[in-house]
Amino acid sequence: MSAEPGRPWPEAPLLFERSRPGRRAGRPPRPDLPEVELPDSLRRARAPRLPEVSEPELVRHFTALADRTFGVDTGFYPLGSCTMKHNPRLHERLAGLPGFRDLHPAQEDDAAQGALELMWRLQEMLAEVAGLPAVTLQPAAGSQGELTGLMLMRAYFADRGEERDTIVIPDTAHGTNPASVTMAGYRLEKVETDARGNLDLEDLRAKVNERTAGLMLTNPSTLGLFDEGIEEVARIFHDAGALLYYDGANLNAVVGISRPGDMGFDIVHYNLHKTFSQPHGGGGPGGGPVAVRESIEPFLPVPRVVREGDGFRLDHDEPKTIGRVRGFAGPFGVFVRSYAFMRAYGPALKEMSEAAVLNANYLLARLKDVYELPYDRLCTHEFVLSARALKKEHGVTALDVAKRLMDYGFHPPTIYFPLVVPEALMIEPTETEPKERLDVFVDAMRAIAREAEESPDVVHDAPHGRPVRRLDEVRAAKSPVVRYLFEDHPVLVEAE
Amino acid sequence: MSAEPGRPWPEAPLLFERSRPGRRAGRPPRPDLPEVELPDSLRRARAPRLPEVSEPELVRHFTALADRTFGVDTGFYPLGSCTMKHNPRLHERLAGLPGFRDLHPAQEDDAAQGALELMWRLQEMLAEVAGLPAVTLQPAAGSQGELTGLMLMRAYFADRGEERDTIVIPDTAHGTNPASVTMAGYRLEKVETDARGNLDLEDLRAKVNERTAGLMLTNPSTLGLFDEGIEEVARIFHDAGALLYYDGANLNAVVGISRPGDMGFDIVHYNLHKTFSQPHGGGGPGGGPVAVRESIEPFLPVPRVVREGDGFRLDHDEPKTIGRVRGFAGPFGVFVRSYAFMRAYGPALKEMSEAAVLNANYLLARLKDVYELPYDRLCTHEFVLSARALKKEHGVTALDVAKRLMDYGFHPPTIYFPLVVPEALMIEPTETEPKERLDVFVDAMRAIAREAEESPDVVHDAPHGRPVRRLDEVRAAKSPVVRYLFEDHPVLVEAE
Amino acid sequence: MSYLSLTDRDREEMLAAIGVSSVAELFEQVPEGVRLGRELDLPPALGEAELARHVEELAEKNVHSGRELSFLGAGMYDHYVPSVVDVVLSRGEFLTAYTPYQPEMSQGVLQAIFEYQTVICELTGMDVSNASGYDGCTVAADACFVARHVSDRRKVVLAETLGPQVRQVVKTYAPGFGLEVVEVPHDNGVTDLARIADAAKDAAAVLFQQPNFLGCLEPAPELAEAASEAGALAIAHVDPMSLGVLEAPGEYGCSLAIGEGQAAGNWPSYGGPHYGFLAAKGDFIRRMPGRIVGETVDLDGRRAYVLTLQTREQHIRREKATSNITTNQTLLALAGLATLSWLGPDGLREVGETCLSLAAYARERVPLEPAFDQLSFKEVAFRTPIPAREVVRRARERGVHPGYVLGRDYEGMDDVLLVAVTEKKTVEDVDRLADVLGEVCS
Amino acid sequence: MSYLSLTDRDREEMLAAIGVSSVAELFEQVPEGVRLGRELDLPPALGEAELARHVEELAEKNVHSGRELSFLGAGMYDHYVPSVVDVVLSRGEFLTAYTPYQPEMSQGVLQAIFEYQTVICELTGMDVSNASGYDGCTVAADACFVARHVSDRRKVVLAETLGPQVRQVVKTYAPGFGLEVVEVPHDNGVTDLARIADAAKDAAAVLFQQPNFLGCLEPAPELAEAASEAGALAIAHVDPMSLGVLEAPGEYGCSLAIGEGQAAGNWPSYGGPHYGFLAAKGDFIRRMPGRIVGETVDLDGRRAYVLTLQTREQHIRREKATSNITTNQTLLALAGLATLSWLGPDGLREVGETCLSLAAYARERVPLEPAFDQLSFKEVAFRTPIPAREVVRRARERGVHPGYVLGRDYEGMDDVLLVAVTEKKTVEDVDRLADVLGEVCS
Ligand SMILES: Cc1ncc(COP(=O)(O)O)c(C=O)c1O
Ligand SMILES: Cc1ncc(COP(=O)(O)O)c(C=O)c1O
Repeated sequence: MSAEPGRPWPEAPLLFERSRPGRRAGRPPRPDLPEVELPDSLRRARAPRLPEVSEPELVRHFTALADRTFGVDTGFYPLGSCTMKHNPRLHERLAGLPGFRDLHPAQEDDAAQGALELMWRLQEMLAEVAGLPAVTLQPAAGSQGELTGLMLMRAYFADRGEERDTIVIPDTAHGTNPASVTMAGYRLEKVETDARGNLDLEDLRAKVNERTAGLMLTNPSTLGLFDEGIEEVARIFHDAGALLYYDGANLNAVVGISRPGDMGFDIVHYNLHKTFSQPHGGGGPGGGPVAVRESIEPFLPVPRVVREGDGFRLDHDEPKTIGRVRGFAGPFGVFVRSYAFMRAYGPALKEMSEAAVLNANYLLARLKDVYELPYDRLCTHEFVLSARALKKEHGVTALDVAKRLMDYGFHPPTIYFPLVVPEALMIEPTETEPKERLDVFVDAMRAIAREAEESPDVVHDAPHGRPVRRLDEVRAAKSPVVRYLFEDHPVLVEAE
Repeated sequence: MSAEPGRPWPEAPLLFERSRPGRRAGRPPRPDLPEVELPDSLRRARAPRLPEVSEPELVRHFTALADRTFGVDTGFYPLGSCTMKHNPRLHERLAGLPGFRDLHPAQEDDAAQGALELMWRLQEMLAEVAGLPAVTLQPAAGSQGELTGLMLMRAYFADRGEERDTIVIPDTAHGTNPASVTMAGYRLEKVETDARGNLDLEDLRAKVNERTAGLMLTNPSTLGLFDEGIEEVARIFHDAGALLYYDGANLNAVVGISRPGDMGFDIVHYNLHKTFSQPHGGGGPGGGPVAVRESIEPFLPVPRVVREGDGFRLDHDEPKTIGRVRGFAGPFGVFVRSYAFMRAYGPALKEMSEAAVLNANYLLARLKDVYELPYDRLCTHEFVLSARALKKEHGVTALDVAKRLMDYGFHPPTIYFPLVVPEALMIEPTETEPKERLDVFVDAMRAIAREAEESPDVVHDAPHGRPVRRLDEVRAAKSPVVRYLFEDHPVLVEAE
Repeated sequence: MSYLSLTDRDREEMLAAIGVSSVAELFEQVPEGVRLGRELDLPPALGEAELARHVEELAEKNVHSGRELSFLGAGMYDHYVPSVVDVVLSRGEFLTAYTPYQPEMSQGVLQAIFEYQTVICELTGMDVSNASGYDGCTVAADACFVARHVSDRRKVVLAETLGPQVRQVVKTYAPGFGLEVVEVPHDNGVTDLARIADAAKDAAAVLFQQPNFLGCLEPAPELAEAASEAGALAIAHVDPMSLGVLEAPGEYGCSLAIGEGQAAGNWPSYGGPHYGFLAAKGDFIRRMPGRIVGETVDLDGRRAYVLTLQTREQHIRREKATSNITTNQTLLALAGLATLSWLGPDGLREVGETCLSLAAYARERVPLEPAFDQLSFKEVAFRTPIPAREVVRRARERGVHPGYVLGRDYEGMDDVLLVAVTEKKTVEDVDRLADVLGEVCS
Repeated sequence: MSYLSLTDRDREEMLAAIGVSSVAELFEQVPEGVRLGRELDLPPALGEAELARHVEELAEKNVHSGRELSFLGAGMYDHYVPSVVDVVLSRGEFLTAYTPYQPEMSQGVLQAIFEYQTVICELTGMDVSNASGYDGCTVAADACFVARHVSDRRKVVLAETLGPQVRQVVKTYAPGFGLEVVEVPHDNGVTDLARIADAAKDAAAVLFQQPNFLGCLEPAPELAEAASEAGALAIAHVDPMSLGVLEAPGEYGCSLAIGEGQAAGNWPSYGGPHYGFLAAKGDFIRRMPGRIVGETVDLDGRRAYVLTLQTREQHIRREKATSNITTNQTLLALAGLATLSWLGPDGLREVGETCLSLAAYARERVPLEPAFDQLSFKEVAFRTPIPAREVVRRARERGVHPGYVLGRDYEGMDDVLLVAVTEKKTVEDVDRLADVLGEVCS
């Protein structure tokens, strides 16, 4: 029963609180065979305390949790850098076809030709988009694509007998870049962003040398700006014998317009769950294929999907490979979705990026008079505003604006990233939003700016219309409760 | 944008209001063939004004509408007479198997053996449950089952050269019964309910004669009471040469416990969407198979599913058949679900009815001290309370109680039916509800009774937590607006 | 497997609260004499995994449209069902809701039905549509019941080219309505105007189908006119997927328009569940059978939707109701709404053009005589040199189901094969059909 | 087909608002020299119906488990995926949400992850679980990264019976971590205690698998003890579906437990996407890689959930992060939560018992020598008289895929066939396998 009659959000007890001894849903098959004796040392002594619930309650539980979750299907989700576009339902049908869903990854190649063909065709299409010839589909996400790319650099230079230990990264970089650098065993060198939001070429020249293995760059950058000096940047690194890595998180801005390979990048990762519409599933799954130049191809992970005559097979023996970065050939279900997505657009994929950039610039044009724009340029598929002024004048922060947007029915943008912009609001509408949605979002953003002036408290106290209000995050981190503890579970909530 | 920031229910414009000229989602295949000339008299002059929306907006639209709809998956739905039990998700998988979903109904019998076998097995199981030998699966719902049953009576008596024109129906009957009687061309004779909620045998004897074709009875009745005199009732009709029709809407109370055929009924309909778990889909689909005695079998609708050796076929020529009551052999997808449901329980189906009756009696026991119980007996799978006292003392009606229950997170029970109980609240929990749900429902019902006394206004003004408050239903019926009228659409709402 | 939620402990506590000692006691109200003294004789219970496997094995025994190239139509068509339909069908709130008796709990489904009614009215050129009927057959009987009440005539006329099952259902219902049924034969595949005009004289209504069951386009406007002039209601049975290119019945004098909705958004599913639609001109609004959703406002003046005009319905009018229908086909109708909205006006027109073109191409390409010299929408009837059943048998051995044998329903048509195409078929598919028919007929 | 929503009119209005005359102008920031002067060379666009048909044709080319009776396992298993999983996967709110950075918008998915973490901890006997890793291979590398930081030793030991792909991934990652990898061979199918004890001496961690890749039950407690005594972390790679009957790693001295989640709630899907799980004892909480959800309260004191301990993560710690993972496998992990909750403790135990019994039955019934004289959970390795590849080829001609050829990964095992059973297999299925193997091996 709703503890507060009339409050539209029903209570959502934990599954374990819905549990009752002896209650159950599933009943697995029990063949008429003798039970097997196990030595006590191997036999489980105490049963795991899994929930004991009936199927009806299980369905209601997940339905209730879904109702407390906001997705692209629910509404506008301009989360910068995450490319939250529409995810076609067709893809769920296709990924669920028995021929794919029930196909064992160790199935013989001759009995998996359809799957192999799909992966091979996807590789070809991705290669064309990146302007680089060789693709591996194996990496599980963008971050793993980064790590794979760095391992490829290591293998490439080792093969040439070169000792290079440094990776250059701009101050606007996403956190995964430096983290990947460390995991790959490289040193980090930071480079500044100039006044127009491009890489600072002076700073760059000073930092690139014979120890430099390469650059990791997102272009357009996390500021949503295309680096106008990209050709010179590439020259600097290539002249130093170093490589350029392209973080594909922002590829949605330039598909069919400018290809990383043509920009001078040697290694590229794609985020299939951003540009190519794999639904993000509340955190994952994703896909992070990597494309490279001929010179780097020999080092790609195995197995590789190769064509032989009219057939396709998994090639496991590549002498120079870095090895394997995940199980099997990659997240196949993700490939089905991205393959379908690219086949739907065909050569018109360019229109996708054009619409994404048009939508972003339209929002920018209609918002920059009320929110500060640190880099006053046309943007690409996303842009970064600053709430610095609002904060100074009315004590309303980027966080406050984000929370208040919830009350207007929108998911907030990315905030406080990139770090170079104070009180950053990073807004990415994507190509699938209709103009009306953008207009009401503009209305909301402008209304909030007014509220910040006229009634800042309503903004500070936001959100008002969600299942919970703002959380005590410090408490969560100081004395972490990261699992249910049954009878020992701390009672956080007086109310209950 | 939410017109009222913080209000958790987003606006839900009509699809036609989301429409923009030239916007589209689907693009059908266009083969490279010449267009066909049609005479102007046949060629459409003005295009239908279907919505012009993109797929992303279409998905959001239906998602938003679903969020404004309450189902069994959302919570407790004790809508009396409707048997709102859990609908296993497995059934959706099974009905969606290509072998069923993509099977054309005109496919040759030899290429539809699996479908025919499933229907035949379902007939067999339903026959065992009813205690009658012959089953037709064709009727589309309970009401059509009723009509089919009455047509069978007509054919049966015509075949015997008997002139009978009257059907006897109790005052507790569901509205479909009298309506079906009229559509079947019969006269209606009403019979009273006695003080214990059984048929009034005196009244009955007085009304049954040689003009009587039969009785239509729901047993247990819509009061949720099993007719204790059913044997005598059957005798009265059979002695008069008349037939007994069993309205199966309440079969959920007696499966495996008492069979209509054994009670003396000659014709029975089942509601597959009640007892046998076909989800009701916000209004339908359903399934209303009919079972009959040997003597009536020759008149059943065609086609009939028959077994021949190890094979199955559709039998179209039955000389005495009443004909066909709907297309093909019936709502096959519904059969898949009900078949799976019955196979899951097997002989333990009886436990389903036992749990349904236990749940109902538990609720009854815990509520009858605060709400009036017109017939003070143990109930079966449902029971009827009266808010008459609440109304007299506090002006709180059954309708008010129903609306207030919404604020506690429950779907209201059926109200103002059956007609013989003033301010009726007809409550059917079904077998799939856990005790905790029943307990919180009891708490809510008792809380509302208190509120009726202490703060009747909060009850009168309910619901408070739904997307809309109470509606102006009179206005809806007085000047009906039953379709969107585009530029001519009346503006009902000042706000907009 | 069971879907019950009660534990033994729950049971004990509940029995105690009720004040009985066993569940059996609860059933003492059931007279000894009518109790089932034994266990139900049903096959053993199955767990979900076993049940799934068993039913999958049954499904595998069927030859569905993924297993052969099928040109079966004859009332059920394999138009493409777009994936947006899955959103409607998979949302538990739509799937597991009952009829929206409590509008505050069901605004979503009510609004969707209102949108469905609008789409049907737009397609058919009518003013009011109900929330759906059982299927394309029963809505014809419903329509006759309407005619029966607005006229004192006691006869309905059915064109013989109206679907055989539709006619059979009307004939099954008619006696109860006190209606006599007269059928008017076709002439070279279409209905004879003169004979319709004649039969309509003392008829309450005339029902015909466009495109008709034989795959031919009827002179629909003339038929409607003939009926109206004779004082009978003109009722057209139409294919929703044709109404992007074919004129709306409301535009050529029909009082009611009915049809089978399957083609628009439902899979064939061996015959159901699907939805039937029934729409009418405004004057018939209070005689409409079935649910109707109307627009109104709530106490705060917010727009809202509700089941309306319920005085027509059986729970109020009882024996005087306009129909006995309660449970209808809402979920399937909403799949139709999603499909037609996904297509939009352009998409629907394109589907129609594709059907017209492919049918014309089939007429040329297939090496058989067309049975009728008429225009086709998406079906063409061909004469076969050997019995059509045999043609079907042989073609299926080659992986092609060539179509429907009209001899199943029409005297003297054992050598007529009705071939259906939809936008899902390609030119290559039609070529393959033509080649196979060439082989098996020579 | 496109999924765009802008009309030409929208475009004009928007360009005007921006103050440019064409979309091209928006791209002037892209230097001439790096613009793609031509159209992308991609296959032509397809409408939904055509696209669906094309991809369905690709799917048809694969031989999936519905097309042959398959005993393939070796890390991916066809345990039953219950239909409640569909509820999780089909709800658009779960499907289309990003990582829950804004807790007020994502309480549902946050709570579900918290429940998942609890279930994983219960299964493994641990105190903390992350929200999932990419798969059962990468979590092994993650675990090594943890070990690398809590110890100054620069070596990890892998039992050779640990999945080959798991070992390969660790070897790919290790150089970057500055870790050396040592493998310890098996003896008659299980890991040699003495050699593990020896190798563990200067190792940061010892990784082994239970049940191991060869289908044998390892003396897991002894292995863990040997590792701990040598001052190395004991890390067990476990099968979630075995943990209803097999002891939890946390109970026999393991510091971390990792594994591939696919068996619990995900379809094989040709290798992904699935989820890897990683759980640990409490002392490692601030070294855990990946997302972790914690419980807290909101301003009104309502219980609420939030991503916590983010100082571990790359967007704050950057190069000092405990991992670079951001996108993980949440949706698949939630499918695991649904599956394990549907089974409950009894169901999970029953699955385990069924696997044990069927494996034992297969060992008896199959007319081949077991390759190892050890206990099995759900997989048994058999020696084949002819090359195992040939056995597979011949058996598949008879509609049975008899299993995995261990020679793919292990020297000298070209004549060893690894047969997997799950609770979905019946006694009759095993009989059929046995008969077919009898035929093809003689
Ligand atoms: C710029 C950038 N780089 C890398 C990543 C990491 O990609 P993934 O989450 O797929 O691992 C992200 C994800 O947000 C990103 O925005
Ligand atoms: C007692 C009774 N009879 C008949 C019916 C009609 O059944 P259906 O809705 O399946 O047509 C109902 C439905 O509510 C009912 O409750």
